[in-house]
Amino acid sequence: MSDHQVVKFSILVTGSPASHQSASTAYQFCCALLEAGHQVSGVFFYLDGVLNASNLVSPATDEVNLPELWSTLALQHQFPLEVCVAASLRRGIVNEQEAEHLALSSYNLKSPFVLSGLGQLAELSANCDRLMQF
Amino acid sequence: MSDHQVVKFSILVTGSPASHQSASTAYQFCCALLEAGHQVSGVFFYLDGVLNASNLVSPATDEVNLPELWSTLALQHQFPLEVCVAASLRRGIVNEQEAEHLALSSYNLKSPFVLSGLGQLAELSANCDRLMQF
Amino acid sequence: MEKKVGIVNRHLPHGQSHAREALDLSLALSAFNESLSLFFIGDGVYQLLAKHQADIILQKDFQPMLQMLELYGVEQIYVCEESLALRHISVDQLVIKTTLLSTEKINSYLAQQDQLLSF
Amino acid sequence: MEKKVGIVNRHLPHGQSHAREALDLSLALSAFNESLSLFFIGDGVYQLLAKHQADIILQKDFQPMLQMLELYGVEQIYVCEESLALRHISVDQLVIKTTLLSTEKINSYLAQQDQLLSF
Amino acid sequence: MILHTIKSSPLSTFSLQDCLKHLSEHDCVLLMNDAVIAVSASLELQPTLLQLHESKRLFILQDDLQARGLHADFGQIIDYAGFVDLTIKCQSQLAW
Amino acid sequence: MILHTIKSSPLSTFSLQDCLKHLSEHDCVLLMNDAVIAVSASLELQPTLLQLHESKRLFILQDDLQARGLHADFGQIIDYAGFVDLTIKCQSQLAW
Repeated sequence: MSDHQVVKFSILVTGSPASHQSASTAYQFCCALLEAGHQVSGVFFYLDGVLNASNLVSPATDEVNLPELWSTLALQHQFPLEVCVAASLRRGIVNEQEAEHLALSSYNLKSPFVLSGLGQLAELSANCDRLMQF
Repeated sequence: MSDHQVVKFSILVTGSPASHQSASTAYQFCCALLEAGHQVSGVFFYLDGVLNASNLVSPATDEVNLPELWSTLALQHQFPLEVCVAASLRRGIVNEQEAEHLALSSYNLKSPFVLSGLGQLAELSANCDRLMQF
Repeated sequence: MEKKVGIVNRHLPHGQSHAREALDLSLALSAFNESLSLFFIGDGVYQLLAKHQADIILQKDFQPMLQMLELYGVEQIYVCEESLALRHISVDQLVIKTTLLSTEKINSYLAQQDQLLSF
Repeated sequence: MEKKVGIVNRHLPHGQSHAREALDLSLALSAFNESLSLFFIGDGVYQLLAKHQADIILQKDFQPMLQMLELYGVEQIYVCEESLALRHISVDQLVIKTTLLSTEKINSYLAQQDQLLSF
Repeated sequence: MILHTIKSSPLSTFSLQDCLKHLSEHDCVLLMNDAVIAVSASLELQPTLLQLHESKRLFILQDDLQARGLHADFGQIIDYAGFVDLTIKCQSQLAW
Repeated sequence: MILHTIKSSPLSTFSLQDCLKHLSEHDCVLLMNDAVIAVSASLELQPTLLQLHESKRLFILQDDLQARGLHADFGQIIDYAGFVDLTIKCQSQLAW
């Protein structure tokens, strides 16, 4: 694959934004590949990575808000942020529909993150030139 | 200290309930010490341990709901579940007051967990015979 | 042509959630991808050791789900021989049918995959 | 009598949140406990190495907060000599004043604590 | 007398090795969670562990062994009640 | 040709050591996050790393070195743009 060709990346994020650097690294990698003219097919969040999708994450003002950064980047470059629903429910990340279904008092999935099945990861794996895990 | 004396334990939990066994181990340790006639002065949740305090954690029916187990045990034996507020905000765990203060759309701190400062850990450290970290 | 995807399992079960969530992922991917290979290396070989009783430590007993791999048509399951030996585990103690490979052979199979996921 | 509390720092900074959150905890505890000791062992010694620039990797730059330990009256700060040597770090590269100790001496100080917390 | 608790695999992390460096004469070691494999796999650290076992200072949490289908080749196996007693017998705990 | 990425310290975990066991002839290794200390501390693995360096297959993420106030004694230092190029040059990635 030539360096000048546009390459489609799918990204798998497995680390919590507050506890491991790997989520930040994934974000910085996405920024760099977009800057180089390549594309993000989508980002899939699994294991503790699903915690990147919380709209309740509220770091101090001198700290980075990674859920916010992901949202902005995804909206700007029009790629999906897919969050594994099973991994999310175990970790207390729910959308409005799941909250209603499970009779929970509230929900906390940030927009434009969406809850998806692992089938979406299969699709991202099929529709990319490079799959990267962080 | 004799084995027959009542011993007061303070417990520090630093692991996420869905990703590390250590949170379960802390819970099982608490059950065992109570069964042996000892006391829990309180449990303090720090680092990823604050995720034990989410009321949105919804494991499958054949899985353990650790936030629920902590709540039940604490109510039954009347000990506090203190959650570090700074570690919580970074990880998307908020109570009603913080949600209002930060203009967040919802809150997810489970009752009877309470958000506390690290000073509460100092107090638990001072008021116990044994401090255990998991 | 379908991509060859390899899933590398290298963690002990139960202490962390990697083993269990990697199995969920393997089973899910197998429905979409028929060229799936599973690798068990290092501490990952403990996932296959029989007679787990995860419920006593309040963890999900996912070992019965390993049987579903065959049902779902996942046949390329490779286990590192050296990793087993170092851990005093013999092949008849494993709960599913696997292919034992030397580290060298594992590496050449890893090199053949288009994509790798590691847990 | 006030309990002697020791906080053991053994992780690299930035890759995980241990270093940063242990420092928050040390500063907070120092307000309630005047018998606080800090131990830096293993990879924990990297927390004290000068010239961090954590902002470029989107992490909190907590190194300036280390200066507050002195302000808060935390004076028992022990660093493992062997850990420094293995990592080619000399004492003049450290950002705060510490006491260098051999592993053996560290162990005898650890034994004197009533409570230990480890990050 | 410190109770050192180890929770991660000695074949994946240096926790056990680092702990053994910081062991004082009468300290005890408890292997729990993934660390229980230390008494069933081949480790370079085995001679040190055997010495600890001989001085009755090496403990293994039964529930964690059983949960993983493992048997201990040496060390004293204790349940959670024994774990609680051990923490009372020791002065402090250091979690690795 | 696999790009092996290591993120944890070789003095705290076995990730780098395990990775090196599973390296094929033309594979590349990228040290990032806490793993960057591998090129500044004393490691038993150093001879292997030096060999990798000589065959131009050892890379270190600059941002992670700089963030920790470290310098590399050997290895090829790359920024995020170089990281992206490297993933394109290699066929697949294995995260340790």
